[in-house]
Amino acid sequence: EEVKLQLKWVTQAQFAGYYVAQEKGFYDEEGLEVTIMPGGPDISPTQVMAGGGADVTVDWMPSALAAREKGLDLVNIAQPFKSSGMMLTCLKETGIKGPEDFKGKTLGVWFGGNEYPFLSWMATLGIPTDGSEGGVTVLKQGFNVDPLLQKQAACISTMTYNEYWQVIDAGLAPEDLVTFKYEDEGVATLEDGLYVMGDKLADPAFKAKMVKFVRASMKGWKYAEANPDEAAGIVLENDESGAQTETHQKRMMGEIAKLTAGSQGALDPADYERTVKILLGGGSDPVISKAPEGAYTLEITDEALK
Amino acid sequence: MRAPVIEAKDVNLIFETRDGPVHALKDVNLTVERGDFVSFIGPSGCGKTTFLRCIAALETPTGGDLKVNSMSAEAARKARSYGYVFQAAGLYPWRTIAGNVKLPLEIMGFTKAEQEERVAKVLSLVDLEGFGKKYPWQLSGGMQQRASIARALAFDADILLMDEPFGALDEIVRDKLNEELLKLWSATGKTIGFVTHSIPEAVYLSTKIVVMSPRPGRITDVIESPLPRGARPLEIRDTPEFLEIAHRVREGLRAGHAYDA
Amino acid sequence: MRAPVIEAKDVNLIFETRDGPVHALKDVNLTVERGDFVSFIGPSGCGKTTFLRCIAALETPTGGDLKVNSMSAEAARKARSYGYVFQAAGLYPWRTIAGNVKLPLEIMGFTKAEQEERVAKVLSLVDLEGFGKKYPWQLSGGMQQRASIARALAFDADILLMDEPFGALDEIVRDKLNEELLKLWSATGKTIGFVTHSIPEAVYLSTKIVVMSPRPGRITDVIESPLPRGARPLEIRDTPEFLEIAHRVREGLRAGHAYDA
Amino acid sequence: MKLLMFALAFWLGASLFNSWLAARFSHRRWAQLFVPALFGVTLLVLWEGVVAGFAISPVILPAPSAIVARFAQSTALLWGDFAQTILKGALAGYLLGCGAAIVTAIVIDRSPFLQRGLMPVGNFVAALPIVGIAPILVMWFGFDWQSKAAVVVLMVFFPVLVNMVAGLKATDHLQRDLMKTYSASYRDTLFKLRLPAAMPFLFNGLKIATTLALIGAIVAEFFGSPTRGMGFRISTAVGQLDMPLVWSEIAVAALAGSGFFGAMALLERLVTFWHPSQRAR
Amino acid sequence: MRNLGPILTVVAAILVIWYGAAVKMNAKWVYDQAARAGAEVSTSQLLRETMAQERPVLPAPHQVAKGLWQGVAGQKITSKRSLVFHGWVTLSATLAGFALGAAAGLLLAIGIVHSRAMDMSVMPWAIASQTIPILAIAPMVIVVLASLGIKGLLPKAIIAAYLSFFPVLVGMVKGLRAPDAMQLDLMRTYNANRAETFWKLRLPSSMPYLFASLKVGIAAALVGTIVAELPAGATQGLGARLLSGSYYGQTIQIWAALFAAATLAAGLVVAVGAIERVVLRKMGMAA
Ligand SMILES: Nc1ncnc2c1ncn2[C@@H]1O[C@H](COP(=O)(O)OP(=O)(O)OP(=O)(O)O)[C@@H](O)[C@H]1O
Ligand SMILES: Nc1ncnc2c1ncn2[C@@H]1O[C@H](COP(=O)(O)OP(=O)(O)OP(=O)(O)O)[C@@H](O)[C@H]1O
Ligand SMILES: Cc1ncc(C[n+]2csc(CCO)c2C)c(N)n1
Ligand SMILES: [Mg+2]
Ligand SMILES: [Mg+2]
Repeated sequence: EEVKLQLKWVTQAQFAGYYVAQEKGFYDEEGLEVTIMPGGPDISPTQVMAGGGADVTVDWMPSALAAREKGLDLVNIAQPFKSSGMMLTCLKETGIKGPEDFKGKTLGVWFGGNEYPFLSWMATLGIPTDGSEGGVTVLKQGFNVDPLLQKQAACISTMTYNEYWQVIDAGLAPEDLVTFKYEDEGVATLEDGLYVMGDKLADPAFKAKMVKFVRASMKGWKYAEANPDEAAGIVLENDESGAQTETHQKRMMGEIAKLTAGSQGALDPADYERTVKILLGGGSDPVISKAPEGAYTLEITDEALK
Repeated sequence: MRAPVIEAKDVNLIFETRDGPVHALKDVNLTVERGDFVSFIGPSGCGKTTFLRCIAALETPTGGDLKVNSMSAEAARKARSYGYVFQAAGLYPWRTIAGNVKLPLEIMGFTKAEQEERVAKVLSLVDLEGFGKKYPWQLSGGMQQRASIARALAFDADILLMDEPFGALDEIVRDKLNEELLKLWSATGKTIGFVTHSIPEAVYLSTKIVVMSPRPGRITDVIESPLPRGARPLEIRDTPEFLEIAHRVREGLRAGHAYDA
Repeated sequence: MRAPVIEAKDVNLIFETRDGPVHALKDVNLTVERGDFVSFIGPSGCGKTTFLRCIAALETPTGGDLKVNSMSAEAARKARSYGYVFQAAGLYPWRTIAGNVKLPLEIMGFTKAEQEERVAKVLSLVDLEGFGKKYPWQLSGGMQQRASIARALAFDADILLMDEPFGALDEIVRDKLNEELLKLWSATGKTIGFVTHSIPEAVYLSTKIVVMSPRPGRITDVIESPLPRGARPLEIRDTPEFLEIAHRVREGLRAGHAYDA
Repeated sequence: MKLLMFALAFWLGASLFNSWLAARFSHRRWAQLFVPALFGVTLLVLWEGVVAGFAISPVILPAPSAIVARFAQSTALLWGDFAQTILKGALAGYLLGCGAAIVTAIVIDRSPFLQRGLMPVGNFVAALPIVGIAPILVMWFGFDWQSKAAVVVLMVFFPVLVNMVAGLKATDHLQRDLMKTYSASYRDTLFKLRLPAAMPFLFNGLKIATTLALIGAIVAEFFGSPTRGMGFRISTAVGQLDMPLVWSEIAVAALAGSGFFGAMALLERLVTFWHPSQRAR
Repeated sequence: MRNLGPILTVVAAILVIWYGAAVKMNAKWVYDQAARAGAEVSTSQLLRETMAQERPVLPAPHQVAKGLWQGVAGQKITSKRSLVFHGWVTLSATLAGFALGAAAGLLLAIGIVHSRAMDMSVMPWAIASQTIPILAIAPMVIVVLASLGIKGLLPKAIIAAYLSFFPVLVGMVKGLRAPDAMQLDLMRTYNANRAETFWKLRLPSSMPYLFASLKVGIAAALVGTIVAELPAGATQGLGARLLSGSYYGQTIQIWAALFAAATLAAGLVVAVGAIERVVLRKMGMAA
């Protein structure tokens, strides 16, 4: 049986579980032939799903729910990531100590579906992001951490497992930086979950296939958590661009393991409710306008993790 | 009486331009019979080229009636009734001289062997044997002109239309080619339409000289030459008849210039 | 004795081309005195244009010595000693006819008023009054040629170099411009170098006829005309002296053609 | 399905009508506008028909009607993006890049040595893909329109330079010899002969550069931008699956590009009225 | 190779300017670091450190050269870290796209030259099509094509074709119309049909235009491929290499990939030029 998996980003340890499941033969054991398609900054996983280009995708919940409001019937079937790795990393020299210091500063934000957590956070803080008085200047941050190094922005978005370490590798010391984790600020939204099209779930065969897929993937994740160095090696093996480095991937795997640690794969409805609440609380311009229905199902994980 | 090859009745041609219409040909009447050698002479812009192009169906008269070989000019063109020598040589630069001469033969579906034979024949006729493999730019202007004449002669069209074919040549070469052309004409009985600026040339070659005048372009005089048909020695140019015709042509031309700028 | 304006001693010019060197001018010796009207005649490719270009310092001889107004040709060019009429009209298409005639005047720093005055004068000299505002492509070939003559006459250069200026014109216009040119020449005492393919034209105009021959390009004859300087009626062309000179030129030309292709 | 059939029928009918018009009225001004317009409408109808006929998801390819509706509804937003990307980024870069190219061409024109050295190297530099250069320039010139203008400068510089250099050489022998007979100065030759003669070539380059400027400015925004601009909007709207907005922006780009191109073509007509290619027809 | 001298001179000048710029642009970081460490920077230290940074704002030429060398010669060419490998991936899509685009441009040009209706309706839209930022919608195109089951080399080739058809179209319309009125009239006097006129007149006289536009077209195809490689899952090809360099701020890798791409483009243009010379010589047009 074939399964096409669309990743949210390029091949890296963020997706180690799937690569491990692939290389360790967990998918084979389930009788699945999985094709893993790396993503990139210009790939919108939701669009790929809409185009029927993949069976299942890794996406962040804010973006999935926003797409759902646009009429794309995306349904969460599993949630390997328990906690959020997103944070805002600021230069200490800019004088930022707490969120109240953001006003008047320039902040780098990822767009393309990843801006929602930030916008919600700013809305809860009551800071305008549209360039009006007393607000922050938002930059559409590119792929890398240069804006911080070049001091074009006071803060930039980083992931605990990736960009933060690029800043460190660039030569800045942790003491030079101030970080704000979304998790700590109480605005954490669910990241890397597995999503499929709702209409397909009506098909029992597809459902059965997804059960096998989730089961094998979670086995991969748990193996990766237990053997981070080997997992990083597998990721490197699968990186066709040849751009990844071993140190970086090993470290990333270590950080990723912290995020997946709390999850056996099943979505915790409480986390879901929290995410929805945060997204709804987006002030005048909320990410989603009403609480979605049927945006997740526990049937797959219930079956898979029996 | 021989059958008329070209029969123009009240031919008119008006070019619509941005600055208004240009009356290039006005009420042109002319009958050319089989085997005639007709020269067209007249000041710059009087419509010589335009009229020749009408005969060749490269231009369509806006009024009047023009028959070539008793059909419409267009039908005559489709029947490939004529060969045309343009004012400039117009050789295709990517073909050798032989290739250029061969072009109409290819299009008209001659066999390979026949193509070779005819090319050799006409190239020697215009004194270009040995230059077949050269490209146009490797020849002087006069030689290019001769190659373009060879190209028009290669397929045996009934009618030969030539627009100032000898313009770029010096007197000596010109005399020689005039003689050759006369020889060819009397040997084949072709009908020839010939545009020139040179009075002696017109008189020397023609059985009929058409004097034209500009603004609007029209025929002011048609002179039937009393000179013998067939071979004419170059010395004929010193005979009184010759000088008399030349005088008449000159007078006609001068009249055309009367209100010229 | 008048001072020599052009003095060529053993002038040689060899073009290096891919197919080997071309000996365009070989051992050319010529002295032209102030007020002379010198015609150059010879078959295609004999070096007429090349020699005229050497005088104008548009080409540099590879050997020999060439003085113009007792200086090097280059210095004479820098001193703006001559006006040049090219074989083709070469008008700038982005300028009107008046603008084209004005071009040398602007470059040589004439005042605006003087520019206008001279443009009007020379345009009427070549019968183009009223066409000043037209663009080159709106004129017939002959009119363009006349505009380019006007351009060379606009500034009063000592020496006038003309390369087949009347090639595109018909006999009548040509006769008229020949007369005008003679008038201008005798009125101003300019020195004129004139290339032509027409024997009568050369004889009618010149005080000195230079007959050239190709491969290698060289002077084969220099004929001093016994015809009167100054105004010559057109009828002079029927006098025995005229015909005799014409005959001599023709013979010279024919010799040049002996080994021609 | 019915709509698709209708679209196909419309397409067929319009094509026939267009051929008929083109054959009969090709020299009329109204026909020169009407024929391409009808062709464009045909494309849109066909598009609408295909989208409806094959029930293509609007998040993949929206129907033209949906795009028009979104366009009408967000004109203020589109105008702001247009101002940011086209008026600031593209235009500034275009003027700077083309100006620099023209000046450079004139300067190196005097030195064959520089020309022989610079042109191949310039050719090489021009081949650097902008997707690689844009992030670098954003890093150097910041997030706002200045970095976009810099990308545009790099993109338009070489095509204009090449054309201008070719144009300055485009005088024929005779025209140059004429200037020599006047012993004209370098300045005179430049202003009275070579610049006018170069204009048809220059405009060739300037016209190509219009579309390059647009593309450069938009794409550069993908690599970092303030929260406005056409490139920014396209990339974020894709993430939000707001395809009608994406296509509205694309429509703005196409309109602006065609307008820009048309304006240069018009200017070309005015400046090089004397060139044979402008006199034909 | 009389151009060698001038080229080397210009390159040398560029290198000098480049080194200067590298020092200047990378200095800020050196000073910042020193300030953070509370140290002073001497000039020699500055020079040394600005040219040996791991993530310089502007890498020094020798760093780029080293990156290139490692990418080209430092690996097995089958390795994922080999620029030859990525270059090959890009090259194959470029050639496929170029073939598609050139054919499309050529066919459209032939249609336009022979049909007034096509001339009037297609040309304005062909121009408009190029004002659409294909680079911006390439990701969508990839997705749409993927949903139609078109994957692998073809989507990249299609985007490359989209960028390369236009120069070919414009050049060939000009080229096929290059024959002057007299040359066309000559064909009419022979009553030659359209096909004969095309093969014996229009096509030969369009050759110089054809090759000029093919050169532009093949360079455009390369750009198209690289653009298409960014969203194609960022896996293989010089475009992916550029992008992955960007993610990790590996300036040297970006520059090395950039230069590899430019070299590839230059090579392709030279190759077209070589074909041009052969063809034109065969046709006797190499004056
Ligand atoms: N395509 C055209 N459009 C507009 N006017 C034209 C066109 N062709 C010719 N004319 C005009 O028609 C008139 C006759 O031109 P034509 O070429 O027949 O003259 P010609 O007698 O051959 O002159 P020449 O001796 O200079 O060759 C001229 O006034 C010319 O300007
Ligand atoms: N730039 C050049 N390079 C090589 N050969 C040349 C060049 N210019 C002229 N020639 C050759 O020099 C010779 C003389 O040419 P020139 O133009 O002076 O002849 P001409 O007497 O003016 O002929 P025409 O009557 O055809 O104008 C010819 O054989 C020509 O091919
Ligand atoms: C242009 C762009 N930049 C960052 C992200 C955000 N993002 C989503 S997953 C992930 C992996 C961590 O490295 C990151 C950074 C994005 N989607 N697009
Ligand atoms: Mg004519
Ligand atoms: Mg000459």
